[in-house]
Amino acid sequence: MELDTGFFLRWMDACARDVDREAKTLTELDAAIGDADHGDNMRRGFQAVTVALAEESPATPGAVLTLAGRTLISSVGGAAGPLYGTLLRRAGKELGDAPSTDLPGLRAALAAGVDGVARLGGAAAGDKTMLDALLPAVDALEGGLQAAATAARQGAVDTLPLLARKGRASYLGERSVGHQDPGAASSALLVAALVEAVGDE
Amino acid sequence: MELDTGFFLRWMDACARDVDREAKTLTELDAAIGDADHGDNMRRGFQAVTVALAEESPATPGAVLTLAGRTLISSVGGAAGPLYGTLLRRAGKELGDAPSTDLPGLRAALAAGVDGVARLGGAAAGDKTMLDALLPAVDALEGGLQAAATAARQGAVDTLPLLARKGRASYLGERSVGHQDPGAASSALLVAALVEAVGDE
Amino acid sequence: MKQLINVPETVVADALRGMAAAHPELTVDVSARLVVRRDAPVAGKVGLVSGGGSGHEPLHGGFVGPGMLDAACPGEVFTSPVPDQMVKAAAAVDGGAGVLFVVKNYTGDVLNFDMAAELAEDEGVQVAKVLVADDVAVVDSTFTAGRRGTGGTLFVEKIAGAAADEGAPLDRVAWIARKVADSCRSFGVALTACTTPAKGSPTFDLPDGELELGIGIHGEPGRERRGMMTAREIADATVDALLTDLQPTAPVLLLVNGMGGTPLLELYGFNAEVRRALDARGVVVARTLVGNYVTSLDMAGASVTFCQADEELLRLWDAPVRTAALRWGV
Amino acid sequence: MKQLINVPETVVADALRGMAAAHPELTVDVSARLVVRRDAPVAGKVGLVSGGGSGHEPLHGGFVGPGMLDAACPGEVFTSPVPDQMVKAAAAVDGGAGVLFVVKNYTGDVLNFDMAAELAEDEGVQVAKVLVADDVAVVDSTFTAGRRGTGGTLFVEKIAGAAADEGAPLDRVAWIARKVADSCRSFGVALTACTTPAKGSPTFDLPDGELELGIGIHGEPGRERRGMMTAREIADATVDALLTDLQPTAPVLLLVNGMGGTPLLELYGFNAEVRRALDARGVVVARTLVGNYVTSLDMAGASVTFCQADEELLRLWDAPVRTAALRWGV
Ligand SMILES: Nc1ncnc2c1ncn2[C@@H]1O[C@H](COP(=O)(O)OP(=O)(O)O)[C@@H](O)[C@H]1O
Ligand SMILES: Nc1ncnc2c1ncn2[C@@H]1O[C@H](COP(=O)(O)OP(=O)(O)O)[C@@H](O)[C@H]1O
Ligand SMILES: [Mg+2]
Ligand SMILES: [Mg+2]
Ligand SMILES: [Mg+2]
Ligand SMILES: [Mg+2]
Repeated sequence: MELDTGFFLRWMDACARDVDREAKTLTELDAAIGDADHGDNMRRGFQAVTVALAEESPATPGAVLTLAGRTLISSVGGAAGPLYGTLLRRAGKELGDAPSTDLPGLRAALAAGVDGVARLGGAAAGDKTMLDALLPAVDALEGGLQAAATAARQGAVDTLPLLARKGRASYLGERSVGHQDPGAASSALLVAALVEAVGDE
Repeated sequence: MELDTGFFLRWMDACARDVDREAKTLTELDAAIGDADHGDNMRRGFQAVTVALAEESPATPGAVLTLAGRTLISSVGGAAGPLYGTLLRRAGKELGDAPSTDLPGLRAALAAGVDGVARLGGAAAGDKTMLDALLPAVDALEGGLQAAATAARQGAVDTLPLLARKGRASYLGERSVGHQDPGAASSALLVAALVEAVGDE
Repeated sequence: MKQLINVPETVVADALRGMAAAHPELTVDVSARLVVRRDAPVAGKVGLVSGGGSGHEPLHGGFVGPGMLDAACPGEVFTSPVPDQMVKAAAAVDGGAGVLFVVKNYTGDVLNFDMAAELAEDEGVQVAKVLVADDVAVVDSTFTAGRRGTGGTLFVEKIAGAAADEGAPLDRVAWIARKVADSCRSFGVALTACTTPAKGSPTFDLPDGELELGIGIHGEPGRERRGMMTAREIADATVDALLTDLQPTAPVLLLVNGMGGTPLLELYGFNAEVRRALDARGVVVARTLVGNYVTSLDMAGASVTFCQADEELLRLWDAPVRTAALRWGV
Repeated sequence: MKQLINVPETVVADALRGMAAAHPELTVDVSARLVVRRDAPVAGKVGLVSGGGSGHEPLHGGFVGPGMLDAACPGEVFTSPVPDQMVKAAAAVDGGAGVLFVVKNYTGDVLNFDMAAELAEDEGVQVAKVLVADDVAVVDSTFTAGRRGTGGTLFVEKIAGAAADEGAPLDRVAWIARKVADSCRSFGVALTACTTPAKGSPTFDLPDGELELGIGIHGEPGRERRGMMTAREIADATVDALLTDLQPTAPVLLLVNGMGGTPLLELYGFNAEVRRALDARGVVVARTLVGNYVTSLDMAGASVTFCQADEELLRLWDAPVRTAALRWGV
C-alpha cells in the first residue's frame, strides 16, 4: 500500500470535512465537561489547514503534515491547538522528505506524533484525553486503516466511564464520569478520515 | 355621623392592612406599565405610618392625617410618596385641630387633599393617574362612604382604556392602553378602607 | 431569576454596608441612606447632590468624590429617594457656596427633590436644580411626563463637578450643568428585562428573538418591539434616533453604556458599530467611555449617549476626577 | 439567550475594533489580535505580556497601560491565544530588559505560552514566566490539571506591573509576580451559566433554586451543586473555603469580583457579607476592589480573591496605574 502526497492531502481534506460536519457534536461534548469550544476550535484549525495546503502545495507527505501541524498551532489555541499541532508536526518530521510511505511508515510517524502529544501534555492512557483514542489507534494500525479507525472509535467511547485527570474536565472530579472526552472523539474522527482518504482516491 | 380621632386611626389601620394584602397586585399592575414597585412603596409607607401613629398618638383627626402624610413623604419616595403624602397632609390641615368632624367635613378635607395632588403632579382627570379614582370618590362622598368607595373602584377600573399622560406609564404611549393604573387602584383601596374604618368601630 | 442577596427588603442597606467597607474615602450613612465624600463640606465650593432609585449602579454613589458629586441619595430599588435624604445631604455638603441638585426627570425624582429644595432653603442652604431629560425615545413631551433622564446624567455630574471643583459659583455651576444637560441625547435598547429583588421575576416579558427599542432604566418596556437585530443594525437605529433629534455641530463625548447584564466584550463590539455609524454620518467623537455606568440591574442591552462638547466642556470633562467608578488625573 | 453581536465568528475582532475606537492610548492590532500600550517598548523596562481566552473582560486588554501590562493577547472566546500572538507581543514590548509572561494555569494557556516562550527566545527576547493558579475549588492538584488561574491574575498583573514600572530587573519582577501568585487564593460561585456566542445557549444547565459552588471562569460547571443560598451563606462558604486553604498572616487585598451578569448593587451587598465573614475570622482587609474584573461573559455570580500583602506588595498595589479598567494615581 503506497501512501503518497495525494493520500495525505486527501486525509487532511477529509479531516476538514468531517470536523466541520461534527463540530456541533464536539462542542456539545465539551460543554458537558469543558468549556464548549472544542468543535469550533477544530473547525477553525482545519479550515486554516485547508487554506495553507492550497497556498503552499507541499510536495511530500512529510511536508503536508508538518505544514498542517504548524498551521494548527498558529490558528487553534486552547489545549487542542498545541497538542494536535504537535501530533502532525512530529509525524511529518518522522516522515522526512520521502515522496511516499507505506502502512508501517505511517504507523511509525503517528507513533512519533502521539509520543509528542504524551510528552507535551503529560497525560497517560486512561486520563480521559485524546490519547485514549490515539494510542489504541496506533496499535491497531498494524491491521490496517479500518482497524485503526475502529480502535480509535472504541477508545473514544471507552472514555465515557473514566475520571478525567488532565485538561479542563479534571476540574470536575467525579462529575466528569459518564461523559465522552471531546478530544478523544475528535481524534477518532481524524483516524477515521484515513479510511476516507483511501476511498476518495 | 361623627368621625372622631378613633375613626381616622382605624382608617389608617385599614389602609395599612389592605395595602399589605394587595401589595403584590399593585406591583403587578405597575410592572405592566411602570417599574414594578408601587405595592412595595405603599406597603413601606403605611407600615411607617402605623409605627408613627403608635409612637406619637396624635390627638385630633387633623393631627392623624398630617402625621400620616408627613410619614408617607419621608418613607415612600417615588411619585406616590409626595402625592399621597400631600393628599393626607393637606386633608389634615383642612381639618384643623377640631376633635372630630362629619361627612361634609371629611369631604371638604379630601377635596383639599385631592386638589393638592392635582397641583403638585399637574395631572387632570383622564390622564390615567390616581386622580381618576380620587376625583369621582370625592364627588360621590356626598352619598356616603360606601358610595365613595364604589365610585373610586369604578374610577380605577375606568383607567383601563385610557392613554397615560402623566407618570412613568406615559413613556409607553399607546402601549399604556388596556392596563389599569396602579395608583388609581391603590387610591380605590384607600377609599374603600374608609368603609372598613366605620365597620371596625 | 436568582439573585445574590439576603432578602429583598435589605438590598439597599446591604449594598451601602458593602460600599462603606470598600471605600474608606466615603462616608456612608446606612440608616439615613447617604453616600458623602469624607472631606465634605469643602469650604467655599458648591456642593453637588444627586440621587435616585437604586439599581442603576454605579450611578450615583459610584460618582461621589473630588471632581464629581459631593453626595448621593440612594432610594429603594427603582424608587426615588425621599426629601429627608436630600435635605440631610445638602446640609452635609454645603460649604457656604450653595448646593446643586442634579435631578433625573421622573415624576418621583422631581417631586421629591422639589420638596427637599424647599425644606433645605428653609434651613438656610442656597439650592439650585438641574433637570436631566436626555432620552429621545420619549417623543412627545406634551403628552408625557417628559423625557427621562438616563446616560446624560453622567456627563452632567462629571462636568458640573469639575466646574464646582474649579471654584465656580452656584449660578455658574448650574448654568454649565444645564448646558451639558441640553447637549446630551440618549437612546437605549433592551435584549432582556431586568429582575427587581422585590418582584423576583423579569419586570416584563421579552421572548427570545425579540428586543425592545427605546427603553428606560427602570425595567419599563420600551416604545417599540422588534425582531432580534445585529449589533450593526441596533447601532444604526440608535444613532439615527439620536441624530434625528440633534445633529451635533461640535465633537461629542460618547458613552456606550451597558444596562448591567451585557458582557464588556459585547459592549466593545457595539462601540465599534456605533463609531462606524457616527463616522458615516459625519459626527466626530472626541472621547469615548465604554462600560456599565447607568444600569438597570441585570438587564441585557445597551444605551448610547452623546454630549456635544465645546472646548470648555471638553476641558472640564478631562479635569481630574476621583470616584469609585470614574477616575482619572488623580 | 440573546446577544448584542453581529455574528459569533467576529465577536473578538469586533470587540478589538471597539477597543481601538475607545482607547487612543492603546495600539490595537485587530488581525494579529494584540492590545499594546501605545508607547511600547519602554526602553529599559521589563515588558509584561499576558493573554488568554476572550470572555473575561476587562481581563486582560483592560489592564494594558502604564503600571500594569504592556500587551495582552486575546484568544477566541474561552480559548487560549496562539503562540504567534505572544511572540509578536514579546517583540513589541521588549525594551531590552526582557519580558514576563503572566500565564493562567490552564492546559491550553500553559502549552501555548510555553511554545511562544521558546520561539521568542529563539528571536533573542529574554522571557520569564509566572503561573497563576489561585482557585482553591480545584482541590487535589495531583489528579487534575492543577488549580485554575482566576481573580489572582489581577493582583499579579498590577503588582508585577508596578515593580516593572519602578525599574526592577526581569528576575526581580518575576520573583515578585510569583510571590503575589503564591499569596492569592480565589473561590467562585455561579447563579447561572454563561452563554458563549458560538453555542448561543447556556453552557450548562442550572435550574432556578440551585447554584454551583467552586466554578471557574470558562463556563464550566463547578465542583458542587447546592440549593439556593443567601448572600450571607455564600459569603461564609466562600470565606471558609479560602481560609481552609490559607489563613493569612498579613492584611489582605480583597477582590469581590462579579462574573459579568450580577448587578453592582448585589456585588456591594455581597462585599458587606464577605467583610463580615472575614472580620469574624480575624482577617484584616487593607484594600478592597468591588466590580466586574475577571468575568465569564454574562454569568451571574461572584468570586472572592484575597492576596496576602506585606508592606512591599501593598506599596506596589497602591502605585499609580493607568489602564482602561484600573486607574489611580495618574
Ligand atoms: N494534557 C493533555 N494531554 C492530552 N490531551 C489533552 C490534555 N489536556 C486536554 N487534552 C485534550 O484536549 C481536549 C480539549 O480541547 P479544547 O476544548 O479544544 O481545548 P480547551 O480545553 O483549552 O478548551 C480534551 O477533550 C482532551 O482530549
Ligand atoms: N403627575 C401625577 N399626578 C398624579 N398621579 C401620578 C402622577 N404621576 C404618577 N402618578 C401616580 O403614581 C403612580 C405610580 O406610583 P409609584 O409606582 O409608587 O411611583 P413611581 O412611578 O415613581 O415608581 C401611578 O400609577 C399614578 O397613579
Ligand atoms: Mg474546550
Ligand atoms: Mg412605580
Ligand atoms: Mg418607582
Ligand atoms: Mg477552550
